[in-house]
Amino acid sequence: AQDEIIYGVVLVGPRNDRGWSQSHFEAGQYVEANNENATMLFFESLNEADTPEATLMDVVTEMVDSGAEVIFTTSASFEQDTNGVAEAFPEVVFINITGSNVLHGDAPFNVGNFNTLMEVPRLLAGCSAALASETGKIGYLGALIDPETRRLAASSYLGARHCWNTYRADMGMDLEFTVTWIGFWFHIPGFTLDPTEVANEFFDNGADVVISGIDTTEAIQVAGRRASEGSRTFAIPYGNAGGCDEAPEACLGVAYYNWGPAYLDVVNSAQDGSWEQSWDWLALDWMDINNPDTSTAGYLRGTGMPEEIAANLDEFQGALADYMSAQDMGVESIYLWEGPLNLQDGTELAAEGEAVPLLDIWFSPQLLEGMIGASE
Amino acid sequence: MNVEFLNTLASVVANATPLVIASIGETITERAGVINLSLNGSLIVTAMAGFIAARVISFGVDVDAIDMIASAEAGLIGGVVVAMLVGALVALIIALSSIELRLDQVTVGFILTLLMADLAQFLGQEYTRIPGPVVPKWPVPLLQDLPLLGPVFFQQNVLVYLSYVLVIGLWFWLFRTRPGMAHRAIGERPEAAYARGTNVNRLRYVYVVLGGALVGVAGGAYSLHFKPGLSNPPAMQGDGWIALAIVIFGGWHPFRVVVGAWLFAALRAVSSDIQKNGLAVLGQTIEFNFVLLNGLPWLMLIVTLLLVSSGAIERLLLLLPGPVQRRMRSVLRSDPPRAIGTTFEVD
Amino acid sequence: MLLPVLLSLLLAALLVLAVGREPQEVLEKIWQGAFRNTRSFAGVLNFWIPLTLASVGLFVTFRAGLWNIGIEGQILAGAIFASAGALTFDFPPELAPLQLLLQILLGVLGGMVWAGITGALKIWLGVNEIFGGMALNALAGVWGIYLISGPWYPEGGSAQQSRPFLENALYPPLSRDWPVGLLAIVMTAVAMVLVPLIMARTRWGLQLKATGSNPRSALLLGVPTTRVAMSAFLVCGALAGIAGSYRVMFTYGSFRPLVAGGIGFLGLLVVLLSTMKPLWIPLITFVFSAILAGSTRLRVSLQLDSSLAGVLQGTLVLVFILFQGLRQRLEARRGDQAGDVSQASASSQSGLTG
Amino acid sequence: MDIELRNIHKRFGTVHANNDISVVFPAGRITGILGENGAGKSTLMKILSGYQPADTGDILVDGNASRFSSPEDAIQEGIGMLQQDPLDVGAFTTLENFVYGRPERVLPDWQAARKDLEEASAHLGFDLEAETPVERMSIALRQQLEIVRLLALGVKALILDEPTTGISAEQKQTLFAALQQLAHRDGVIILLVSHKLEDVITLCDKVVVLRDGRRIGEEDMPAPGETDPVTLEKIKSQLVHLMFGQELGPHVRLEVPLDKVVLQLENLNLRDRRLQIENLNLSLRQGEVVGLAGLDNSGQGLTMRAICGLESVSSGRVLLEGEDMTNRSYRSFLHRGVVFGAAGRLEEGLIAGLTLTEHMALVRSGRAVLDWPALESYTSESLKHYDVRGEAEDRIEQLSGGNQQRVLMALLPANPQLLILEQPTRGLDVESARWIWQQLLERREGGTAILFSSAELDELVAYSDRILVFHAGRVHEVSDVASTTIDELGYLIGGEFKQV
Ligand SMILES: Nc1ncnc2c1ncn2[C@@H]1O[C@H](COP(=O)(O)OP(=O)(O)OP(=O)(O)O)[C@@H](O)[C@H]1O
Ligand SMILES: Nc1ncnc2c1ncn2[C@@H]1O[C@H](COP(=O)(O)OP(=O)(O)OP(=O)(O)O)[C@@H](O)[C@H]1O
Ligand SMILES: [Mg+2]
Ligand SMILES: [Mg+2]
Repeated sequence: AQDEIIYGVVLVGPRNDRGWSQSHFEAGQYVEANNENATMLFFESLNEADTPEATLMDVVTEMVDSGAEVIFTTSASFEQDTNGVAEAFPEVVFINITGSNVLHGDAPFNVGNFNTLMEVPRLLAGCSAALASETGKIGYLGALIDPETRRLAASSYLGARHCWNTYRADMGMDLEFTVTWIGFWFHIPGFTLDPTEVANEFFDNGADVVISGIDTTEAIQVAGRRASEGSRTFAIPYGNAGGCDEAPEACLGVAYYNWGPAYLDVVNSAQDGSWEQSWDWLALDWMDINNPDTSTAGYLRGTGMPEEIAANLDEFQGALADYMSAQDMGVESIYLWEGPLNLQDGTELAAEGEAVPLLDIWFSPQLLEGMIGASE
Repeated sequence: MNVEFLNTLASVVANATPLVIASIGETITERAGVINLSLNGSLIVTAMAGFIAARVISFGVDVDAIDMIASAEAGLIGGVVVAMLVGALVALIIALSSIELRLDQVTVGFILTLLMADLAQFLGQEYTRIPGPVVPKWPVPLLQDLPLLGPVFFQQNVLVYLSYVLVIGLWFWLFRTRPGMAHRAIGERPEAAYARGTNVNRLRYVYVVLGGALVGVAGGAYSLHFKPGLSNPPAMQGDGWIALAIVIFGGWHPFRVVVGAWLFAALRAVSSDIQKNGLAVLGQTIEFNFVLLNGLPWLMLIVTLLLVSSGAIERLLLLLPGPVQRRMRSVLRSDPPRAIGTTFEVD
Repeated sequence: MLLPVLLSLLLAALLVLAVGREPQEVLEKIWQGAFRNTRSFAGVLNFWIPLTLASVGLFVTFRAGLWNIGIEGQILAGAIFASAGALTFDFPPELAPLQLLLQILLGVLGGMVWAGITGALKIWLGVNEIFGGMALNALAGVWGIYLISGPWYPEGGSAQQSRPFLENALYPPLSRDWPVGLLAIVMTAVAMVLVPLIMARTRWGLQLKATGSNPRSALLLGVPTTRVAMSAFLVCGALAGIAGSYRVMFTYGSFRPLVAGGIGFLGLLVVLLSTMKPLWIPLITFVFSAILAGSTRLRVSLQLDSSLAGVLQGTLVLVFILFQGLRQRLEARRGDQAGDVSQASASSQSGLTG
Repeated sequence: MDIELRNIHKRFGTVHANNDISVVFPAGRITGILGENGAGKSTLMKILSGYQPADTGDILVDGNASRFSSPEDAIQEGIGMLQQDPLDVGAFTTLENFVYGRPERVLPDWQAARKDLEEASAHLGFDLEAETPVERMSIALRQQLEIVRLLALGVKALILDEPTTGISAEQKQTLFAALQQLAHRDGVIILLVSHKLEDVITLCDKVVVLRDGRRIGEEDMPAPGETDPVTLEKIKSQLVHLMFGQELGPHVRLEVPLDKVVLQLENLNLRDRRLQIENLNLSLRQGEVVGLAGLDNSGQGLTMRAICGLESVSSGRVLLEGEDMTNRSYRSFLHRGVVFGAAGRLEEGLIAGLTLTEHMALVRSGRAVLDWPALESYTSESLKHYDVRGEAEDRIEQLSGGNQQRVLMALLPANPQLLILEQPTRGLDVESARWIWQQLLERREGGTAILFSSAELDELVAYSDRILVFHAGRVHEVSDVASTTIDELGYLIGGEFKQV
């Protein structure tokens, strides 16, 4: 018999964007489903363009007014404002995803950050791309350039390179991994490149798999359309478990977030007053990476994935899990963020055999050597 | 010529298609002496209407449904028809307010631009980011095998072919047929048209609505193929303005209009290609900041309008030999229809 | 005058019912959201300030017969320039007012530069201001995104905004319970009173009107038409620049690429609605701001899409304009002035070629 | 066929434009319609040709009553009108204009049409070139095209509203010859609306005179070829009397001593889309009046505008009292008292939507802050002085054309250095034209130099000290106007410089 709790979720995009914002909205719903005393408030599309009249402060004020005790501000673009708001409402718990203020130590006591090891699903995404590709050309649809987007692109590349060299040696050619940045997290017509057209170009220029690194689903749309027209094209959407739905037959898989469990922890701990500030890089469930109750990110294989590659993907996933879970599952263990690794300009990131420290990954200064595309 | 390049050209032609259809529609409207400034909004709202119609027909009202209740063709046809009707409706508002109420066409058009965009987002929210029927590719028998031309122009879908037909058709209509003369006349000198027994305002209704309907087709073309589905912000945001500019750049002549549209599409392709490979000038490649590159099409828009306003295009006429001049005159003439934006009244 | 307002309110009500909500419940929420307490009221003012500044500026350009659609870009340019100041200067506290002034002036400059380019394109190069403006809006946006992803990229953060401005780079708030920039309110009030006065009483105002109505005649009557048209652009740009500076130097406290947020377009609607009667402008902008700011509460509690407000405003203006036309036609019918075939009356500065 | 009008009435608000007009137009006759401005000529003709319905009254064609609801109806009945500014489409070629409006199939038979066009124009001694775009053709040619077109549609009655304005003597001869041929050989009814007594007298068989909307008289004209000046003068004064109910004393030139040089053009070169003018030299003294003759678009307009900074000068110099003003802005000319008056009133010169006071404020107030009451009374004053029928707070477009012209005069500064006027009396009747010239000549006595263009040869001869004749950019100076006849001038306009 615990007392009621109201929590707010502030989304930067529409709740049905099939990507980033939707995954947070669903996390909110997950809490409601697993804690009968919890009720969600939410506010979608809080950005200067869609809602010029409202700031985070306005929205939070309204939410607190309606009784919210925990508020999730679900975009790095809320990172700064969250601090200010948190000072104004010290009695409320704020979680900013995916900020790092807490890490830097310049966040008020009632602010927490968390992020998840999306890098791992990305490795899997990259691997399946390499396994499925017949042309050896993979396109990566990048958002804007910052450390987060760089490390996600780099992870995809590492996965792809590994599986290409390990399982596709017979192709007898080098993998071509190209990154095109559109300029923002989603398509702002006229201000950014049009992801639809960028994806089309990848395919026009011989790529047969496009990995999406943006909040929205243009890549899978285009792949699906081309597939329906008879060409062999795949995409790997990003962010939301439902990412494949727009074109299942062309979907190799989706690297998605599953914030629900983390949200639930926060709400519960706030409810019983046990919440404490922290900066968490949330773990995945290595035994069952797609477990909705235990794994905070996952890689869901798409119906479009050719089954012949499944075996290789399993093997790679197993080896990865073996390393990450730090317990022996009787398979060789692989960790791809491991030397020898060079940055795009050739400077060494990690020497032979040594692993790249998490924080160096977090603050990736450049793309990696071997990737085609701008680093800034 | 390598296949990648042909693919890129084909994509340019494809990506330009909605622009072509929309600008042809606007050309029809403006040739009749009326400006439909609402293009940007019309495209967005018709894309919305077209997609929802197609989706509902093929999948039913349930937005989570994944299996079809009717054929994709049925949905597509229904979608395009609905898009046309909505486009025609918006245009009708402009025609009425201009012809009956003598309101400033630019004012009404602008209000509609904003209103339609918001309306589209409001009514379309449930249907954003869900799959719907997509206009399939349909290579033209025989023609598709032509060297070079085939892969670029004839391995596309019906919408693209429609754009070809529209361009050539409108040219023939305007410059070769008698009703086409009346069409031009009501935009150039309505009094003269009236004196020759043409019912100026009735024809203006017809052409404004027709033009609007084509804008609708363009909107549908976006959501049913070129930028499939609905998204927020709408993926064709801004293209309406470019289409309007293309009409001017095109000197209200279908041939120049289509060139303009292809030019813009090509430019977009180029600006993301430069991001990957840099710009090769005289051997050495210049790197560009990839964000700033996104400004290129807009610079281009200004430049093209400069070309027109400075009379540069028309000066080409003077360089040509006499007989060719006569042929090219209608193409290179950049004057807007004389009576554009004005109302016409008898007594 | 009243009829169209009522009609569009009716339409609005129907729309709300159509999405399964209670109109008067919606109205209540909006009212609470706007006027619940001083802070919510401040929220209204924070939107009213830039909207009014932009609208008053647009009143000037409309007077000169110009469709300054480029105002969005001008607001953004103002924001960019002001932010440049905010990110470079760091004056000691006693000189804080000076820094504030400098930044505002930079904002003004930015707006004027962007408006100036549109004006130059229009006046000397014959590029219609609607298209020049549209292009420059986008260019300003691209530039903004470039700045946050490059020069103004906040170290370690995410490339979606500049680093937050320091205290002394912001408009000082009136008080804790009144989070609104007093200085900005004063500037807005001055603008909304002074500009109409100047329009009505000075030769410049008259010359603007003349140029707007018929530039060729105006020139022959000794009006320096190019100078006048350009001045209209610059005045509007200046006001837009202040609006932009307020967005970044108070509302957000850092630079973001989309700060203009359609305020300029909304301003165009406001002026159309005011039918060029400047005294209405601050009232209309106030109502609009209240509805928008108030609807935040609406959305938290009732989950209505943000576009609803836009739909309502659009319908309001459209219906109003249509009614206007209808009234004029009916009056014309009554005072039956038969026209003449050989004179088709021009209803708009025809053509979009320049 | 023949046409009869019975008790035609037409009101525009309070104006009774046509008041119980009855008249017969018999076949094969050329009838002139005369009357002062606003007499109701155009209205009557528009009623007859279906552009406007009459309030009451009948139109009888060959005895049976017909009602026209559109020009098309009228043409069906065989009545067609040639407007003063021919109703053709500039962007079309001659042939397209000819074809458009014919009962053609969706795909016109261009070859046949071209044949018809060429035959018809040959038949009337016109030379129309099928492929030339109309916007490149002179008024005269466009008139010819319109006539050919109407006849091809089977018109048996042809109405011409002021057709002889702005065409050369030669073109006028061609036109008149064609009209006579049509009337006397083909039996077509010709109706000629004009302000030019000479034309009416030489061409018409009879003349109908309107005043204040009433038909107040009819005169038979002497047989063509009548040359005796005495009889001609007699008829003229009769007509004038009918038109204005009074005689107009003959205009006497008074010589004013020419003073120092005001304006000097040194081998000026001008160019626009159409034509270019080379090595134009001119020096204009205080109080001198120089007329610019020529068909429209022959260069007068370009020259006048270039002289005061409204068009750019490609080379050469414009000197104002010795100071080089080449390519300076119009306003800097204005500051030195050089004022340009354009032909179109509401297009160029006056501002629809502004009140008379606001107009006055624009030109008179040098102060930054306006003193409305003062301006108001000042305006009322000068409105009285120029007896403008209108109030200070009226908007300019509420005034009639004649009154708008007066307002323009009122706007001129008291004693400008140089007035450059484009067709200052266009469309005005003899009396109003006289009034305008009184105003101008008064200023001239104050030392103002005047440079004006006109399509009316008699006006040019009557008021100019010197005349510059423009033809396709070439300029020919006529220095002693006194001994130049209107016909000679007419030929010069046509480009036959040798004949003089
Ligand atoms: N159409 C006109 N006809 C006669 N006089 C005119 C006309 N237009 C202007 N003027 C006179 O010519 C002079 C120049 O006009 P204007 O008032 O614009 O110059 P200004 O007072 O010096 O203005 P500014 O200070 O902008 O230069 C004024 O004295 C004005 O009265
Ligand atoms: N469409 C109209 N609306 C109102 N009044 C009109 C209209 N047309 C003509 N009038 C008025 O009717 C009267 C006769 O005009 P009309 O044009 O027939 O005179 P007119 O003899 O042709 O004069 P002009 O010699 O200047 O051509 C004038 O007072 C004119 O102002
Ligand atoms: Mg002045
Ligand atoms: Mg007349």
